[in-house]
Amino acid sequence: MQDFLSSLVMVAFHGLAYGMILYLISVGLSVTMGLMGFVNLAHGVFAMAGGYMMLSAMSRLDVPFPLAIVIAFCAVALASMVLERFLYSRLYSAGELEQVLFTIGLIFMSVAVARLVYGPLPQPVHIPGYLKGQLHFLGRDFPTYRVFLIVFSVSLVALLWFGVERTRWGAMVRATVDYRAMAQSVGINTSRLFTLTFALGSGLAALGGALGAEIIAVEPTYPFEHLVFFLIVVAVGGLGSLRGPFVAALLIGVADTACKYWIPEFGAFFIYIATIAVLLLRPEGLFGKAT
Amino acid sequence: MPAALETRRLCKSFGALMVADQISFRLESGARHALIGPNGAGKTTFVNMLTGRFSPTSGAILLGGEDVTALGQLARVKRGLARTFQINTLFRNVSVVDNVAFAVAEREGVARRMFRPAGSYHAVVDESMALLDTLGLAQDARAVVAGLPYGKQRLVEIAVALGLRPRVLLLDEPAAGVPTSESHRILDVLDALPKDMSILIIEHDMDLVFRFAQRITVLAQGAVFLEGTPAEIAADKRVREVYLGERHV
Amino acid sequence: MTHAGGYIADARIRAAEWLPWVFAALCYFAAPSYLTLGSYILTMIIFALSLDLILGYGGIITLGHSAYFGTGAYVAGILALRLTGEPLLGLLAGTLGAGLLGLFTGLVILRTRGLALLMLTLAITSLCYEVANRATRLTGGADGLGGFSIRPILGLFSFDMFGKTAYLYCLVILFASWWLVRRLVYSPFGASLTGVRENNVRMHAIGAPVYQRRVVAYTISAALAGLAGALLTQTTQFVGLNVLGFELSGELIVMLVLGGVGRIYGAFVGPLVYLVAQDYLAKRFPEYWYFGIGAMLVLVVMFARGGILGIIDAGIARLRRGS
Amino acid sequence: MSAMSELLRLTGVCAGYGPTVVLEDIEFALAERGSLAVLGRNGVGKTTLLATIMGHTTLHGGAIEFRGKSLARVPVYERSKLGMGFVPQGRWIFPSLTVEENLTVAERPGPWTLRRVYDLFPRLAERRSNMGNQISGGEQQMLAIGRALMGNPALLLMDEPLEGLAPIIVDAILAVMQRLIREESLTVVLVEQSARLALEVTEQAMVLSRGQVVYAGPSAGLLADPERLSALIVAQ
Amino acid sequence: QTVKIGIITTYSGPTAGQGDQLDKGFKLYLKLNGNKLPPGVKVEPIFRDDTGANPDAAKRIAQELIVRDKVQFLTGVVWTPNAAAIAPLTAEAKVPFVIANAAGWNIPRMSKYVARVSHTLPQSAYPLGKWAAKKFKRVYTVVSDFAPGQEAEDAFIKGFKESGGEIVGSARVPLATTDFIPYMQRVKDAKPDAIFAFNPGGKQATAQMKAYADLGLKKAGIKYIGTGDITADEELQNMGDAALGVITVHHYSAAGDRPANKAFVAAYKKEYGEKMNPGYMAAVAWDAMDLIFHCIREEKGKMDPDKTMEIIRNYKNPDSPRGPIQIDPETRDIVQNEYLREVRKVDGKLANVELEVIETQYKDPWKEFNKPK
Ligand SMILES: Nc1ncnc2c1ncn2[C@@H]1O[C@H](COP(=O)(O)OP(=O)(O)OP(=O)(O)O)[C@@H](O)[C@H]1O
Ligand SMILES: Nc1ncnc2c1ncn2[C@@H]1O[C@H](COP(=O)(O)OP(=O)(O)OP(=O)(O)O)[C@@H](O)[C@H]1O
Ligand SMILES: [Mg+2]
Ligand SMILES: [Mg+2]
Repeated sequence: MQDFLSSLVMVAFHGLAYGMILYLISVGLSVTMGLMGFVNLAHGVFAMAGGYMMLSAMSRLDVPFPLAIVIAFCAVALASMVLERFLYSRLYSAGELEQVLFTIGLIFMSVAVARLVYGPLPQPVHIPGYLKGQLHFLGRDFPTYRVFLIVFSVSLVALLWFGVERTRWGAMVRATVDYRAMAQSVGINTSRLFTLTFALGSGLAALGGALGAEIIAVEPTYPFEHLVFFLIVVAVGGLGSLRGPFVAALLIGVADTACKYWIPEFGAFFIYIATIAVLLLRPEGLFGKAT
Repeated sequence: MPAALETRRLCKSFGALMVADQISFRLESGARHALIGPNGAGKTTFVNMLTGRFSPTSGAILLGGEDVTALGQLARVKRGLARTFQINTLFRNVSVVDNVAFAVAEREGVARRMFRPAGSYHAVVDESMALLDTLGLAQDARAVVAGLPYGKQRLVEIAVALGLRPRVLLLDEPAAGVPTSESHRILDVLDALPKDMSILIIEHDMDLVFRFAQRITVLAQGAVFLEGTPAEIAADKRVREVYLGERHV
Repeated sequence: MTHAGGYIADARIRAAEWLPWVFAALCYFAAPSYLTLGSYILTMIIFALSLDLILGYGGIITLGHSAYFGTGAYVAGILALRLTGEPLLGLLAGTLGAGLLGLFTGLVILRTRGLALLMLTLAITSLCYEVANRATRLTGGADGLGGFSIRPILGLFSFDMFGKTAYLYCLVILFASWWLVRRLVYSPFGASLTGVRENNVRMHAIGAPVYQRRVVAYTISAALAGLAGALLTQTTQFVGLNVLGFELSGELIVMLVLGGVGRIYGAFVGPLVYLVAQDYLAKRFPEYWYFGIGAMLVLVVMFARGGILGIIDAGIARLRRGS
Repeated sequence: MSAMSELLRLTGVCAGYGPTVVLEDIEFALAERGSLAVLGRNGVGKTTLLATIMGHTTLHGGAIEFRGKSLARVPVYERSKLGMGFVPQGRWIFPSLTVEENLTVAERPGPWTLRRVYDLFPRLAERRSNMGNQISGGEQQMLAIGRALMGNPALLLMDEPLEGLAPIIVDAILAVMQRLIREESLTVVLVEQSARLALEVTEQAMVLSRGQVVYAGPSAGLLADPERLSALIVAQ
Repeated sequence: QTVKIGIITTYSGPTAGQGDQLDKGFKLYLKLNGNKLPPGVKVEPIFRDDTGANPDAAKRIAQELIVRDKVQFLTGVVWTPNAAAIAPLTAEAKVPFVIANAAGWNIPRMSKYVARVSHTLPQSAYPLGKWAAKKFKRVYTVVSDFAPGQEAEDAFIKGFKESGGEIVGSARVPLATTDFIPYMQRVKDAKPDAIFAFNPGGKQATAQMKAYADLGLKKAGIKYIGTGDITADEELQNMGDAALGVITVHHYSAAGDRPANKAFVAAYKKEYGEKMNPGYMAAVAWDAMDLIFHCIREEKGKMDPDKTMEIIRNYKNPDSPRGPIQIDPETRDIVQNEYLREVRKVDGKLANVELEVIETQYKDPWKEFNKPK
């Protein structure tokens, strides 16, 4: 019983931590794809860029970890604004298939560029000493970095919720997606709004990529390899919601960890079966709006 | 003789909102019946329940005396029930004649055929063309719907429903968006329909309603408020209060 | 030159439609050392055609079509290994196997649409992948399935190392598939698929069994994908897990959209351009060929809607207007 | 009509969608507190005219001035901020926003507030948390008008705003409109299928045929001459 | 006289890092020894990308190399399924195929023209099992869930049990896993003496190592052992101090102090940068190329497939970076030393320090256990 309880605690904790990483990286996608309605399969590119930015800042410029995170966020957000202005913005009105083609093209290009610049191997991550090791409480050891991730993500979701879901900003983005011309007619500067929103989504991806680098290695094929997971989190969470992916990531993280822990034979199947089950019962996702 | 369409104590609620409140209604066969009422009274919802798009919370729907409450849209269409939509619901990127032909083909049961080219089903194509001709749309037959002016799209909306050769036709604001100067076209079309077709029309254009309908039902807040001949309705004070206002009809 | 069906469409085969076949025949003589690549392209064209049927005409976006391709491939492989290396039987079995899987999965997932459907297809492929990875006895797992040989076609034409037989075999099968898809697209069934894609609500209102139509289309498409998979197995005489991977589905979408969706010949042009470009670039720049492919995709999207055929259409339209 | 009070002026406007030209050589001026009815058969370009003033079409030639300022380079959202409100044909209610969000997203300070719009359309207040696509056709129309009012416009462009509304609501809206023109110096361009109704509530009228102006003058004149009116409208 | 060598490795996709190792080994050899040929003989390498475990692509490429480019050798190949798809072709076309990685034990049996210079997993996992039984009573195994993982698991358990050890649990980790925590937690809760691991190297290796450290398994006294893949030299520096003390068995370590290896490592660093360590695949690629060059020299550039195979079967190199190696004439598979290594710090950097030669001139044991009837 004691053993069971303590493994329960560990599963819950690790599941939470894993879910938070998923959330950090995917929440940006629920902004660009969920809110803005752009099928941005290249989301992982921004996450990868964030990871590389942070690692370069730390290893080449000797910047401390927190600053490197900020740099990663800002640099990627800025770069994504340029990309949005010149490329993405031309495709808002295009069909989703065109968006798919375009973003896959972007992935291909970025994979090659990343390989050229950083080589094919994953980059080593050196988190600062104070985030290494374990924290001891409840008679158990908890890896410090994962505790940090949990705290960070929870604050982020709170921030996003108050900053986006509760303000007119989210409504303005959704209005623009529904009827761009009408949104302009009520005074929304849609192109500026979209540029900024896109930058936010990409910046969040960068944040996720950078913070998650310790657990999800940064390497050139990153945007491809984890795409399925980002999509699952967003789809299960529900499009157009920022809390949805949070809950979905959390559920997936905990359930996946539990499954791997108790029935490892099904480790690989679980996430897909869960996705199928959720989407058959609630096609619009856990928090999505039924249409 | 059973009514062409009948509802018994039909109820529907969206959450706490009661949109249909014990509606018992008869559409006699061959009738020209209008359903009017304030915005949000539940007219469209009522039609949606009749066609099977929404399922009622309680109550029964009878089509030609047969209880169809549990049947899906498809089965009801097969039994001769067709509708038009308040807001155009067409195959926008397809030619006008195809819009109609899709319906004709479904009715004729050829739509699931896989081998001969669609164009070789001459009966379907000819019938669709003929139908468009009677609606004055022959010239636009090959045009893509999305490129037509709104008024013409409204006519296509009716044409698609007629392609099903319904016994009962439900028209949800067919004249909305059509200039008054041209709504007579729609009226002409409706007048020319076979006399044994039973028609229920929802409309806010009172000219059209009073010229067309033999009976009128007023719906308010989900419940039947009044039913009567056009004269009775026009004369009713309460109907003026909730719906007609001071306009002369 | 779009190929939209419907009741006023002219379903006769136009002169230009013979071009691909002439071209394919010419390739056989002109580029004998490229026949293996050629067979692969022909196979992928069949696969792309199967996707075009549901994506271009039925409006079903899927990231999981490799589930059916892979099923066809494995069924054909296992049949050859365990029972018989008779090729036509293998094709039939692969087609049926994939069609059955398509039917069952379609029945389950086609009640949904949009992103949910996309994710369901993705999850199904991933599941199939994991199952095949696990079922080592049957599939060889990650080591792949090999060690079988395919008998001569009709007992007459045996597969050779230069891929001549394989190429012609693929070409014949492609021709049959094309003919089938073309009939389907122009048939009333094809027209009703367009209706489902264009307006689901109206389709219900005219009494069309929408769900059933979608399932039928999906099943046919899955069967065709299985045919392509079985063909790949027979021409390479090996099956690897990657035939079930979602990467393959993604690549397939890219190829089809690149060529042009919902116009039959997009499924011809897309795989051809994509695979030839990949072959060329991968040879020149083994490490960085991705960049070239990516740039090609981005440019195509930037400069035209409707893929390569869309560009050609636009060009022809401009010429007409000019003259 | 003094230049001071002139709100909108179109001179030689040619416009359309992309390369296709729908409107040709449109000329008119509208004073503050003015009201203009735009009439014509289906497809003559009424919607295109309003969309052109709002900035949604391609302007091929001519000039549009708002309060004496050329709108040539002014983007749509700026026009809205300058005081133009738009009720589009087909309503364009944002389906993924609630009724209330549909209103607040357009909010700008001024006499019109959420309160006042709800007072005008009590039905909307009752449905405030329904999604934009979960309300009846007429309610959507009310919402479209309410949304335009929330921006507190000086010029209201209304494209068939009365379509699908119950007669009693139509009367109410027209009454409000006239009151606004009088009391809050609103200016209105009204496209309406029922010519009689439109002419009754406006000062000026314009009849379009195939993208060209075939009549411009006082509304009362046309109203009094139904023969001429139907000749103008039917003529194609 | 030009001898064409078709080199198939993985340049793109998630496993490009491994292909990169092969590529670097090949290119280094060609650069340093490319001219050591009989007069008038030249070598033309043709590099092609198979994009990962993608047997149909690999087979297509091999076919093209044979038919169009008319290569006299095929080599490279990271992935077992790719090699398995190519093997029958080499028999048909009579093209010697020198496998530089793909380790599925059965491959050389598929064609008489296949020889392998790399390794098989039982070759290191089986002796490790026997060794581990002397040190630990209870072991937990965690391997990646694909064929090589299963082979490693089988071989280790066989060796371990034969020598009296007890397996307390086995877990197979999906290949796509990035988070090893749940599996390692399970291990921790089972309180074994040691954990035997196999993963395909690269980021998987780092992730598992991190999980091992983060969960405090080391502190709990659970020893981490495995085949050399889990501390592959190219990835080792990413793992940090967590890796210290990990015991592995493998055929190559960059830290090996044979003169031939020192020269190899020095050349490698000179070519690719001070920070770069050759992994075992780079060393094998080097050897594969050496074998091919040996054949070319013997035949003076006039290549005859059967003669080439004859030479290959009798190939011996006493001085490979990994020590003495030879090809087993019977199975055409590699015979090499297996080293017991421990991760230690050398000059402030992590290194797989070789402790002892655990097996000398060792053949793949699995073929002994599975002799064809
Ligand atoms: N999906 C829904 N969820 C919740 N409420 C709904 C939904 N659809 C409609 N309603 C509400 O139900 C009521 C009835 O709507 P309905 O469309 O039937 O009205 P109507 O009589 O057709 O009005 P109109 O004349 O304006 O078209 C409306 O008040 C509307 O807000
Ligand atoms: N988006 C568009 N692209 C191209 N042509 C268009 C577009 N919208 C309308 N048209 C064409 O422009 C012309 C004018 O259309 P418009 O919608 O302005 O007419 P309208 O007078 O408002 O008609 P209605 O009474 O039906 O609303 C029509 O011929 C129409 O086909
Ligand atoms: Mg209604
Ligand atoms: Mg209009």
